[in-house]
Amino acid sequence: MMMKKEMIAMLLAGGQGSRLGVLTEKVAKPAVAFGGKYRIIDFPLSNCINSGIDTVGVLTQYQPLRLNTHIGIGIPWDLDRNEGGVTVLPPYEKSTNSEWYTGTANAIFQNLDYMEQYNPDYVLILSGDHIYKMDYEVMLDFHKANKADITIACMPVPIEEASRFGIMVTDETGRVTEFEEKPEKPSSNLASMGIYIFSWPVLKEALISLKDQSSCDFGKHILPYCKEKGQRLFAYEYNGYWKDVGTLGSYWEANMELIDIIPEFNLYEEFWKIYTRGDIIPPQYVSADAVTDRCLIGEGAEIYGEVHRSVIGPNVIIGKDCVIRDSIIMRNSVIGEGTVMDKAIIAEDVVIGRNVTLGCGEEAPNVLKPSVYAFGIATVGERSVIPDNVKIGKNTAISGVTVPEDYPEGMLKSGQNIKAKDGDKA
Amino acid sequence: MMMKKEMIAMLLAGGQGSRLGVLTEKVAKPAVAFGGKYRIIDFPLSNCINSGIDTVGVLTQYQPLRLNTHIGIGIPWDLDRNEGGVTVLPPYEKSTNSEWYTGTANAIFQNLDYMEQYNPDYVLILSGDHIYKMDYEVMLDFHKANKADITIACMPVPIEEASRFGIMVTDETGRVTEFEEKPEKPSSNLASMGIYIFSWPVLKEALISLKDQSSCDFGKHILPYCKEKGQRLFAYEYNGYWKDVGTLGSYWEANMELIDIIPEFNLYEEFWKIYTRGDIIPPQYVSADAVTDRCLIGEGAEIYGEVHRSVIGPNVIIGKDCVIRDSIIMRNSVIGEGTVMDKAIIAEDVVIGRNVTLGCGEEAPNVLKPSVYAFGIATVGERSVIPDNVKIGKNTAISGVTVPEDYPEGMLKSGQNIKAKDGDKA
Amino acid sequence: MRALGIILAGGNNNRMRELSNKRAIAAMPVAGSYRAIDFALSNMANSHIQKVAVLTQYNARSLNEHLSSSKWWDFGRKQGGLFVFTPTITKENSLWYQGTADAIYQNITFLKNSHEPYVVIASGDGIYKLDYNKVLEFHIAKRADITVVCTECKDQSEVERFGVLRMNDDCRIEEFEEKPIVSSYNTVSTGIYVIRRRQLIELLERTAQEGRHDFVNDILIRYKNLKRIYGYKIDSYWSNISTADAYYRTNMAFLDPEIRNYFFRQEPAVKTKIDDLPPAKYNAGAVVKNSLVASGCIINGTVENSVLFKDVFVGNNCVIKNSVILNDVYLGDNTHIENCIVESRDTIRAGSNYCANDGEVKIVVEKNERYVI
Amino acid sequence: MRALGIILAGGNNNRMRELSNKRAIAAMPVAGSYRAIDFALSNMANSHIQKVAVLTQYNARSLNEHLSSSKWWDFGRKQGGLFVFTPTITKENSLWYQGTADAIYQNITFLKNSHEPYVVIASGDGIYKLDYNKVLEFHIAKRADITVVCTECKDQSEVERFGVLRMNDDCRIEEFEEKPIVSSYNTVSTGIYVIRRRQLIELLERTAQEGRHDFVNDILIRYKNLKRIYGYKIDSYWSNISTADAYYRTNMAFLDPEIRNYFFRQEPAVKTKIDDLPPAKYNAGAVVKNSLVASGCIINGTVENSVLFKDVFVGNNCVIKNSVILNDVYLGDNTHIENCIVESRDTIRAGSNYCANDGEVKIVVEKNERYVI
Repeated sequence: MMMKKEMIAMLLAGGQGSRLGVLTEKVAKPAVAFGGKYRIIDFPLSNCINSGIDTVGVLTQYQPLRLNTHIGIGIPWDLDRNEGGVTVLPPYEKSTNSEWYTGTANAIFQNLDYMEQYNPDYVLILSGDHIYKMDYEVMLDFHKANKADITIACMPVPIEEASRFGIMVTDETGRVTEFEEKPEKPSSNLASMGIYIFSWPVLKEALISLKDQSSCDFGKHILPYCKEKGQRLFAYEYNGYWKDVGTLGSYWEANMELIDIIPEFNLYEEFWKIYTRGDIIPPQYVSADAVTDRCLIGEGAEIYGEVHRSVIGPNVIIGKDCVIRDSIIMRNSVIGEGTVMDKAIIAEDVVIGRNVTLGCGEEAPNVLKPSVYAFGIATVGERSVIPDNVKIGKNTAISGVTVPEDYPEGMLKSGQNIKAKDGDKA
Repeated sequence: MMMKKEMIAMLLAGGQGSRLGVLTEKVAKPAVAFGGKYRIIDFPLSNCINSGIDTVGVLTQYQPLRLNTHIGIGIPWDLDRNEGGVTVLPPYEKSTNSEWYTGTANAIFQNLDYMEQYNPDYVLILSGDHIYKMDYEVMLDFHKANKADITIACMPVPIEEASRFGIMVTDETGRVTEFEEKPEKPSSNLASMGIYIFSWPVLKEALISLKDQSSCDFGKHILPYCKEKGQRLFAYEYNGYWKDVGTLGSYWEANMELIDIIPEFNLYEEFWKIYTRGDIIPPQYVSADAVTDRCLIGEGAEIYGEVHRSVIGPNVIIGKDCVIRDSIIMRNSVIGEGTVMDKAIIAEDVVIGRNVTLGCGEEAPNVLKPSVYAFGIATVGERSVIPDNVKIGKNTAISGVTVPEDYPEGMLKSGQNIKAKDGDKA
Repeated sequence: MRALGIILAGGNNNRMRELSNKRAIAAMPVAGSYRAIDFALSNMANSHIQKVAVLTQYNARSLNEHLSSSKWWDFGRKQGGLFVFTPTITKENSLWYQGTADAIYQNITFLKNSHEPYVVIASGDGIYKLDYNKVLEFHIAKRADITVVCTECKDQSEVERFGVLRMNDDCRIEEFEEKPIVSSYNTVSTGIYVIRRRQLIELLERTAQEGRHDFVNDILIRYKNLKRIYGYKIDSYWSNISTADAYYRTNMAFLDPEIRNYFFRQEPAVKTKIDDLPPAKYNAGAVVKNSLVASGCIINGTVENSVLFKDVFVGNNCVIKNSVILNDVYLGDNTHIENCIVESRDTIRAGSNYCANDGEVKIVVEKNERYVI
Repeated sequence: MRALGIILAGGNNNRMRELSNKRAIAAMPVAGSYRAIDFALSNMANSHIQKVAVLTQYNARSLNEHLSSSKWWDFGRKQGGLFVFTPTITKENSLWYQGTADAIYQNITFLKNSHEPYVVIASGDGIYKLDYNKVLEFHIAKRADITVVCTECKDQSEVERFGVLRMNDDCRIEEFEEKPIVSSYNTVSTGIYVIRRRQLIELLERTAQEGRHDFVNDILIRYKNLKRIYGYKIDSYWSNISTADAYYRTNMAFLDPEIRNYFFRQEPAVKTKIDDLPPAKYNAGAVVKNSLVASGCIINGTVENSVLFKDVFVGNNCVIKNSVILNDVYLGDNTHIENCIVESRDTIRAGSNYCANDGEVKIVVEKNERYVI
C-alpha cells in the first residue's frame, strides 16, 4: 500500500548523446560533468526536489553505471525516501516480452507498473540533458488552472532557429492549436523544451493505445494522438535560462558562461540550490606561484600553475608553470608541469604529461566527425593518458592510453583523432 | 573515490523459479512471501547485514518490480548507505554489446565494473532463494585460514539424495579434490549450497577468461576452470537449517515447520534477526468468535473464523465461520465468510468469496504440470478472484479473476487449472 | 503547507502514576504498535508540514530513540526535517525548560530562522487524526491571532483535566479557564494551536521579559481580550492519555471496530518507527478472544478483551482479561491478570495473580529475573 | 571492532575567547571544510566502531545540526548508530552534566545495555588520525585497566594545558598531573582512553557515589596506583584546538603540504557532513597565494597565507593575510585583514581594517547588516 502522490516525475536519462563525442563514450550524457562539480542530471533532479516532487523514476539504458553510482539512493537530493524517492528504472525482463526501450514514450510505457503504484494525479516527463532551473509546481498550477490534459513547457527562440525545434502554435488562451516538428517555415517561435505534465489518465490511455507503435515518441506520436482526440494541450511559456548542451560547442559555452561576474545562470543563489553527490571534501589549495584568474575551481583541487577563464573540477591537480586558458578540466585529472592548453575539454581521470601543448596551430575540420569535433576545441576522453612533450591541435579528439608513438613527430595535427586502448580499468 | 570494502556480496535474484507455478507468474522467486511477513530474499539480505557485509549487489532480471519496491533503498536491512549499501543490478545497454544475463557467472561478469569500484579483497556469491541463517564472516575466516582461492559452502545430505546436487569430494584438510555435478553414483554426501567466497583476483581472472562461454555458470564452468588451474578450493561445512524452497511442496513444508513450538528455524531469536520491509503497522485483531490454534499471523490481520496450523500474512482478513487448515495465506488477501480450506496456498491480494471450499475431494495428478502442482496442494496466484460457493479440488492452480462460469457445476476438480484474465492491475 | 510544527513532548503527570517513571507521556505506547507522539507527528506529515521541532526534557532518551531516524516519517530534510530539542546551556541561559512557553522561547532561533508564515503547536499526548490545513484555513478566514482546537468533552468529570472555554457565535473565545475545579462548560482545549510565526515570536519575547513561562496561563488566558483568539471545534475521535485511567480507556477503545477502522484502515495512515519483529505466534492451547495482538507475541494461554503490545510472551494456562500488556512483558505459566496495565519489560513469575475490580485499573511493575526462554 | 565509542563534546573553554560564545569546541570549524568532531568521529568509523555516543550540553544546537544525519558517517544503525546525548531530567536526577565522568555516568544505561567488551573514550577537540584498534591491542597485551593515549608535547609552554604523565619502561603510568603550573615532563595525555566496559561502569558508579564527577582527577589520578593504567604513545600529528592560539595554529598547519597530504589524500579519509555549495569562484582581480579555499567562496581581492572556510565573500581590493576566515563571512571592498580569526557569519563593512601584530591573533566578531549581493 504505497502512499498516493499528487505528481511524480519520470526522467529520461537513457540517451547516449553521441554529439558529445568521446565525452559520452563511457557514460550516458546526463552523467557528464558540468560546471566544476555537477553532472548534467543534477539540474532536473534538483529542480524536482526544489519543486516539492519527492518521487522520481530515472529511466536509464545506455552505460548506466556512472549514473547509478552518482544517484545512489538519492541522498544528495534528499530523495532517499522510504516511499517514493528516486528509483533507477532500466529495461527489464517480463514473462511475455522483453525489450530495450525503443523510444521516449516506449520507455515510459514499459514502466506503467512503476507509475501505477503511486496512483498519481499528474506525471511530469523530463529529459536529463538540459541546464536550467524551473519550478515545476508553478507549471502544475498553470496546468490545473487551464484544466489541461497536457501542458508543454515552451520557450521563445529566435525565429531563424525555430526550424530546429518542435514548434507550438497557440491561441490567445495558450491552448495549442497546431504543432510542427522541425518545420521549414515555422508559424511561431515557441519551441517545446521536452518537458510535459500529463494528467495521469490521459497519459496512461495514450501509452496503452499506442503500445504497438514502434519507437514510440512523445513529440512524434503521443502529442499528435492526444491532440487528434481533442484533448486540451497547453503551452507553458518559460523565459529563464535554458541550455541544451548537446554539442561540444554548446557544452563548452555553457560552462564558460558560469565565469561571468554575475552569470545569467547563477549557481550561488540560496533559494534554488543545485545538489550533487559531493564525495570530495577538502578545500582547494592555491599555491604561492599560482594564478587564478576568472575561474571556477572545485573541492580538493591543487593549483600550482596559471588558470585563466576556465572551469576546474574537484581534485584536479594543475602542475607548476602550466597555463590553462578557456578550458574545462573534469574531476581527478592531473595536468603535468609546464603544460599549456587553450580551449580544451579534458574529461575525468585523465593524466596529461609535462610540457604538453593542447589546442595549438591552425583550425582544420575533423577528419572523422567534422560536425562533432568542431568549434576549435581539443577534446580528451575520460581515463585517457597523454605522454610528455607532445603537441595537439584544434578540433582533435583523444581517447585511451596514448604513447609517444601515437604522435608522429610529437604532434597530433588539428582535425586528427587518436583512439587508443583503455587503461587497466577497461 | 569509493571506500575500499573487504568483502562485498553479489546476490543472484534473477531466476523465475518456475516450479513454484502461479506463485512466480508475476514476481521473481526471491520476492515470494514466506513465513507470514517475509519474502525469500530477506534471508540472504539479513544474513549479509548480520555478518557485517554492508555492500550487496542484487542481480535481477525476471519481473523485478516487486523486488525493487521491496528492497527500495535498503532501509529495512540498514543497507541505505551513502557508499555501498544495496544496489539493484539489472542487465544494461553497453556501447559495444548489450545482452541479458545468460547464466549465473555471466550475470556477475556483466557487473565487473560494479565490483571493481569497491576494490574488494573477497566477493561472496549468494543466491536469493534459500531459507537459512549463516554467518558469512565465519565462512570468510575459514577462507582466510585456509588461504583458499575459493570456498564453497556445503552441507551433508542423505546419500540417497546426493545425486540431485553438486557434490564435493574433499581431502582431510577440507580441500576439494573432485566434484561431481548431479552424479549418478555420488562419491560423497557433501552438497554445494551455491554459496561461494572468491578471492577477488581469482574471480575476476576466471570471469574474464570465460567471458565468451555461453550461459557461463559457476558450478558448470567457473569452478572446473579454477580447479583445473590448480587453485585452492575448499569446502566449508554448514550444519544448520537450510531449505531450498524450490517446489510448492518444499515451500509449503518450510512454512509449516515454523509453527512447531520451538521450530528448527527460529524467527524469534534476538541475536540473528531477519529484517523485512514492514509497511503494515497496526496490531492484528482476533475476534470473540475466532479460533487461533497453532499459527503465525502477521500485522494488521483480522481473524473472525477458525485458523489451524496455518501461516497468515499481514492485513489478511478471514471471515466469520471460515475454517482454515494447513494453509498459507499471503498478505492483503481476503477470505469470505464460511469458506473452508485444507492445504491451500493463497498468494497476495487474492479475494475469495463466501462458502468456498478449497482442497476437497480425492487427489488427482495435475493435467498440465503434474510435477509442479502436486503434494495435494490447491494454489491460487496473486490478485486472483474466486467467486462464492465454488468447490476446488487438490493439485489445482487458479490465476486471474475467475467467475462462476469457470467452474462447471460449481466445481474445479482435482488436477485441473483455471487461467483467467488479470484484474484491473494488469 | 505554509506552517512549521512544534510538538510539546516534555510533559509528565503524576496522574499517570508509575507509568511515567520511565518515559515522557508522549513516548507512551498506544494501541499495540504505536507511541503517543506518532499521532501528532503523522498528522504533521499528513498535513504536509515539512519541518517539525519536538521539545522534550523529561526522560528524553526513550523518545529520542523512537524519533532517532526521521526516515520513518519521511519529513523532507533539505528543506526541513524533524528536530528534537532538549535543553542546552548557552551563554545566556542555563536553566531547564520552565514551562511550555519557555520551552519554545529557548528555541526561538529555530522560529526566527524559519520562513514559514504559520506555526502549528500540538501536544504529544493526544490520540487523534486531524488535517491541520483545515484549522489554518479557518484561522485565516477568521483573521485570528491564535486558533485553539477544541472539542466537546462528553464526560463532565473529565473536564477538570483540561482548559475549558466558551466561544461566541463567531467562534471567538470569550472565556478560558485552565483546569477548573468546577465548570459549567464542557468545551475543552485539545492543546493544539495555530498562530502566525511572527506573532508567536513577539508574544514569547514579551512573556519571557515578564518572567512568565506557561503558554496557556501566560499567553492564552492573559491575552484573551487583547488578541483575537478563536476556537476550532472538532467532533472526530480525540483522546488525551495523560492519566492512567484515560490511558487504559484509550487503549481499550481500539477494540471497537469503528475506531480501529478509523485509525488503522482509513487514509491517511498513522506512521511509526518499524520494529523488526516476527509475526505473532499462537501455540497449541492459545485461546484469544476480542483482543489486539502486536507482532512478536507468543501466546500459549487465554487472552480476552485485552491489548497485547509487541513481544509479549503469554505462558501456558495464563488467563489475561481486560488488560493492557505493554511491550516485551514475560508472563510466566498460570498467571492470572485482570483489569491491569502491565508495565513494559516486566517479568511476571509463574503463578502470579494481579486482579483489580472492574472499573478500577491496577498498574503492575515487576522486575524479576527473566527466565531464559 | 569489539568496542563502543564515547566522544566528550560538552566542553567549553575561556581560552577560546569569543569563539566559544556560540558553539561547543567540538563544533568549531577546522581546515576549511571540517568541524573538530569530524576527526574523532571519522577515527571511530574508520576503526569500525559501530556505535558511538556523543555527550554534549553546551550550545548543543550547532553540534546537533552537524550530526543530525548519521548517514554521512555511515555508522550501522540496526547494530549500532550515532547517539547524541544531551542532559535530561529523570526520576533520579535533574542536574546538568557536572563533569566528564558525570556525563558518562548520566548515560550509564547506554553502557549497561551494550554488549561490546571495550569502550574508547575520546574528546571532540583533537585533530588527529588514529586507528583505535592499535590502542586496543596494546591495552589487551598489557592487561591494562585503562590505557591513556599520549604524545610528546614539543612546546614546553603548551604543556600546562594538558594532563602530564610519566611512564615506566613498561609504559605503565607512574605519575599523572592535570594541568600543572610547571612540569618537568612533556608527555601529555591526548584525552583518548581505552577501558573495559564493565570496569568503566564500576568506576563510574563508585565515583558517583562519592560525589565526584571528573574523569581525569577523580578516576585517572585517584586510581593511578590501584589500577593498571598504561600510556600508549603516538607520534603522528595530533593537535588540540582548545585555545584561540592553538586553534589558529592548527588551521594554519594545513598550509603545510605534508599535513594536507596526511589528512586530505591518505587513507582513511576524514568524513564530514556535505554542504551543497557551488565551486569556488575567482573573479577578475582575484590574487590568491598559498591559501586554502573552501567551496562556495567568491573572491575578488587578494588572499595570502590564509584559510578561507565555506561561503566566504572577498570584495574588490581586499587584502587578507595570515588569517582564518570562518564560514559565511562577507568582507566588503577594500577591507584589510591580517593575523585575524574572523568569526563565522560576520559581515565586515567596506574599508574596514583589522590587523594584529605578527605572533598575535585577533578575533573579529562583527555583526553588521549584510549588503544585498
